[in-house]
Amino acid sequence: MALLEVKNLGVSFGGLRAVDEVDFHIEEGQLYGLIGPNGAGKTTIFNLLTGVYQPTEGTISINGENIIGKKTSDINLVGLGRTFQNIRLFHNMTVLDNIKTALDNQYKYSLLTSILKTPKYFAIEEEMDREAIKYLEVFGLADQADILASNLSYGPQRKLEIARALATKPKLLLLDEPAAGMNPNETVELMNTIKLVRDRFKITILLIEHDMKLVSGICEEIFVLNFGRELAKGIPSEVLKNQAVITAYLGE
Amino acid sequence: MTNVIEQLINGLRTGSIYALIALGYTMVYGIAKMINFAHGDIIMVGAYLLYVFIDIFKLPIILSVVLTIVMCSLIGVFIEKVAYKPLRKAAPLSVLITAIGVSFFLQNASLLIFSANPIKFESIIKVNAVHIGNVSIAGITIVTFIVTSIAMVLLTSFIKYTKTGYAMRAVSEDKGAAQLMGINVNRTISITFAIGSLLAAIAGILFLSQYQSLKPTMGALPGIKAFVAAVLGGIGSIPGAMLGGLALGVIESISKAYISSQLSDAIVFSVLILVLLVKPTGLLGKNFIEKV
Amino acid sequence: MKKSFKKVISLGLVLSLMLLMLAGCGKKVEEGVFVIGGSGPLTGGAASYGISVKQGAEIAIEEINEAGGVKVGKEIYQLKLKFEDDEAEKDKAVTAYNSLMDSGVNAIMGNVTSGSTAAIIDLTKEDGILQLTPSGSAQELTKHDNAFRLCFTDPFQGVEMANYAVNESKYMTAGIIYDNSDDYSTGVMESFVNQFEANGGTVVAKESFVGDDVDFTTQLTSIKDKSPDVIFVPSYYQEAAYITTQAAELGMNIPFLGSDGWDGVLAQIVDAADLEGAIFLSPFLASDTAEETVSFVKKYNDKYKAIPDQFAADGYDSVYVIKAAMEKAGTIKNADLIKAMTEISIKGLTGDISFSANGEPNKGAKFIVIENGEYKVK
Amino acid sequence: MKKENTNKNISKKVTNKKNIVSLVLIIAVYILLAVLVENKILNRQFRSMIVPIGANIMLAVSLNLVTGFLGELSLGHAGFMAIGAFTGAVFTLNSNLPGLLEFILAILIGGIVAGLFGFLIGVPVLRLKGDYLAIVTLGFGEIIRSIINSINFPSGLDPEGVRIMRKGTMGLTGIEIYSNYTWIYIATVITIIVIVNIVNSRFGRIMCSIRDNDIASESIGINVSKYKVITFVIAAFFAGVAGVIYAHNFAIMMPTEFDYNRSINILVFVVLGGMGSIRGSIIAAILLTVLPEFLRETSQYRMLIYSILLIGMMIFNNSDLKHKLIKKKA
Repeated sequence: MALLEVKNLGVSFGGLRAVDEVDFHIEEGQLYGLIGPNGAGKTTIFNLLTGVYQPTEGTISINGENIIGKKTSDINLVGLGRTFQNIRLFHNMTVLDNIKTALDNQYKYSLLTSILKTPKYFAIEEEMDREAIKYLEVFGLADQADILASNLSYGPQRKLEIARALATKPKLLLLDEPAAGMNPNETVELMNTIKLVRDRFKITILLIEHDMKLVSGICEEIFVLNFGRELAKGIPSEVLKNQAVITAYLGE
Repeated sequence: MTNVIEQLINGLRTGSIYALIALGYTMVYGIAKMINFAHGDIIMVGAYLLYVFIDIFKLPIILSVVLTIVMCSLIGVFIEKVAYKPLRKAAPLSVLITAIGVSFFLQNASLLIFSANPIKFESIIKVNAVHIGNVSIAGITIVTFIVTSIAMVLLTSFIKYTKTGYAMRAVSEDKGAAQLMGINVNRTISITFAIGSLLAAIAGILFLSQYQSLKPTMGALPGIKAFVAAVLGGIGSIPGAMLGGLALGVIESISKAYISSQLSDAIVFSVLILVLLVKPTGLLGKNFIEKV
Repeated sequence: MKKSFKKVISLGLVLSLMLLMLAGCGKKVEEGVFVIGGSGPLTGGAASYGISVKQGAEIAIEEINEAGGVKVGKEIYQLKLKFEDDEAEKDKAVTAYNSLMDSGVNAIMGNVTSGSTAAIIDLTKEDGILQLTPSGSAQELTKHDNAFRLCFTDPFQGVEMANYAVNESKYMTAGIIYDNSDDYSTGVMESFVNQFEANGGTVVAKESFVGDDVDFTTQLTSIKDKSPDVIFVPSYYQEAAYITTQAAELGMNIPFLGSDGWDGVLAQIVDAADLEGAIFLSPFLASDTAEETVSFVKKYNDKYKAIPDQFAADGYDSVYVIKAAMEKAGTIKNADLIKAMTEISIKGLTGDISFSANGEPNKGAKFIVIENGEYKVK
Repeated sequence: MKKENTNKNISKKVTNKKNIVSLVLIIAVYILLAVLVENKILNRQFRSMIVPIGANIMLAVSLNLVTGFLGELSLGHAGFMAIGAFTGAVFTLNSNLPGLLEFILAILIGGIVAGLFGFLIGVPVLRLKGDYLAIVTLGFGEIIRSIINSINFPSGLDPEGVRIMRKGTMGLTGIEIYSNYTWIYIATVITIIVIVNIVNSRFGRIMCSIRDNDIASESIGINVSKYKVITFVIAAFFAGVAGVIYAHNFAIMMPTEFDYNRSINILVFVVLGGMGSIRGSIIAAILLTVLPEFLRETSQYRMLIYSILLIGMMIFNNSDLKHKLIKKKA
């Protein structure tokens, strides 16, 4: 049974029909691409998946469990982590604390423990430090653990956001244009990291990208969205040959 | 039944003053993104200026009114330049504290100059009451209502159609971007404060004509009530300020008349909280969906 | 380690601040000078009351010192006033009192508002110093034996006005407007209601407002609906002016009864006709033709460019009461001064004053009526 | 991986050392305070300010939790103080338990009831942001004062054993004076330690994450609403405790002492001290409580100078002059 099942998904803001009759499903461990021109409704789908907006019709289920109406924080607990198109880091906190905040649900301790600073507090905090350093090492950020997130340059900030989403141990990781604003070799390096993460953490990834060449290189299956509607979906090689995609996308 | 109508008119009487003050509040907030706590005290300054021009310098009324409005606008611009401009890049909260400092300063300065004893002042607006059936509406209430409506219409069209109005809206959207587009942000904000203080001066004149008494702390409570009205109507929205002000006046008088005059403050603020719970950005505030 | 080092620095800073506090104190007490200390609101909403008391007291002190000071036993003392600003706030009144005691005072003429007076009565009792509140009207202010009061208490006024309303003016129904956030106004209202009902009257409407309110049309309209014989407004002169003006605007011509806070209302109202027939209780009348009042009003007006109100008169009389106590006691020791208080009686601006053992003044109440823009003793 | 291990056991030793240093400091300051007060080195004026200063520190530090760490502007903190003060005072006036027990119970009850109201205000907090929230908290403070003014409080028995009922406006009198510099010192130190420990824990991180970006915080599984309410309840509890101790420093207490000016005053401490800096709040609370007393010599210009200083401090605080100074010093 598919990890993520989206049936007949649709939402309209006032008169605007932002997303209309979108169906797709993602299997466990897949690296699934969601592509389309700017303003096609990619981020809106992300916001519908994560409960930021409520869909007007359609269903979204993870491992068969419907998540419509759930709070964003509960959806994350069910296993759906995400990054944002414009970076949303905790800029006044250290890089390490950004990750430790994401680990919070796995290392809960009570208010009393933190007030009395019991040995349990120190033990858990140290374990969280070790765990967080592990995630930072994957993205090569371990040596910048103690600086403020706002002092990181653009590339490392993007990676930190992915690391933070990863730290919530999601089943499905939603990446919203992770390579946006990166130069070509930074992008290639990032894509390899994503593949490495998928294999090492055995995680399913849904990737938003508008760079067709990049997505088809890395994704096993892609879904092409145009003006909120499905244009095509399937294996990248087939989709690239689809006439509708070529005209809409490449503009011949 | 006439009692209900009378109480509603009483509500409009206070509400129209709140609305006029709220206009200045919401405009300064909408454009400079700042709660100008000292706005209430600029009303006091306007009232004292009018008193000085008419009772002490014995100038004719029209000249005194014009001078009061001009002086108040200049004072507003001066305050912005001295106290708020240096904090242009600071956190909004530090500007709020500075505004509180300015409000404190204005009150204590006028306390030193004019002493604490309240001063009586004969209203300059001699409009006799209008009688409909056995219900009468005081002249000053009608004048205030008309002036507030005109001010709102002028202000809205000024911001919508004039060049400076465009600049103001650009500054309120994004100061940085506006600067890049060649808008002199400092000049625009100064003009905003000038207009805001102008409105406060008019409110001061009408407030003084309605209640005919001056005191250094006379601006504090109306300032807070206008802030509540501006938020109730949707802070930043000019028609919202008008609606919020009138609504606040009516809620106050209905609660005092028919529920309990002792608990009226509690009732008024509870209504405000209920409204904000139903519509988190106030009655006419644009429902600001944070782009994720 | 760096973090705890920073903490040491900042705690050191705090300590040095505390030591700094030591510097600002310890002044020497001058010889042959009797210092009267006190505090009241000199800033904030109630500033006019504090400033009036201070100015009234200063006039009295000038008069006494010019006339050669106060003969106490064999010595002559000059009087000096140290009046601090307590913004009518309790904690500021306590710090003001303590700073006065640090700098050395011989008697306390204070404080002006009930709240900040009550805040220091236990402290003055502990120090055993004579305390005379010129204008604090809350009942419990004179519960200790060292505390005396120059003005009426709230309950006294409420009862007097209620008796006057029913017995003299034959009013049987009353509407009330009072300040629900002010202990003076509420105190007088409560005793008025009890006494008025005890005298067989009925209160048909009880409306309240909050301090600094300027619009009373709603309350007045509710009262107009019930058309009582009289409207009782225990408040200060500013609210009294607003209420009477707005009542006229609403076309009401129900007579008004006020409390001693009304003194000075004529100076606040634009059209004196709105006050026609209003009666209130007041210890002092600026337009009184008595010789001392005329000279006081003239001196006050020359010096402060304002007509003195009852607060100024209270401040003035308090200084003369303390002078009388000094002369009677023959020493300036606290205990003697306190004992002397019950043995003196002076003819002050606010009437003939003498004090009973419980610290209350026994002086007659003057009923004042406003007729064609003039205060007249009833 | 090697580097990371040593860092672990160092931190354990360091924290114990740090705790000892802090403990020694706390005791040392207390002894100094006791010496200053008992031998009357500190004059009466400043001795009478110790309890208000302590209360202001507790109020500033607890408000900093909401405004500095959670990033929500609260203009109604004095409302919680009022609840604590009146609840505690009514409890001590009407109970005749032995002194110490009665006061400790009053502190707990005052704090808990204030915390309860913190929960009540927490509900609207969840949906509102920025200035809308500020006006709701301001409104909350005014609602509390309006209710206190209008209800009657049982305040002990009169000589004949009849329970005296006093209208809120008249305030409460005859309150047992329990507070002294020891009580306020202990309460202030406990408040600071508890809040510092909360801030340096997962709760502190969550609060800061909500302040920096609540949408991102929600997306990594943090129930933002729940932690906002928790923060308001904690802050309200300590404001309530400060209220109880403040109330028992005088025999009388009036509702007028807890108006929005006091809430604004506390906010000034937090903002001037530095948002998110506990140490800043402590120093600002002390400085700004003492400053008006220092200005007593200037008599009627006192408040004028105070307002000018306030504006000056805010402008200096954000000026590049200050950044230059810091750069030179660091």
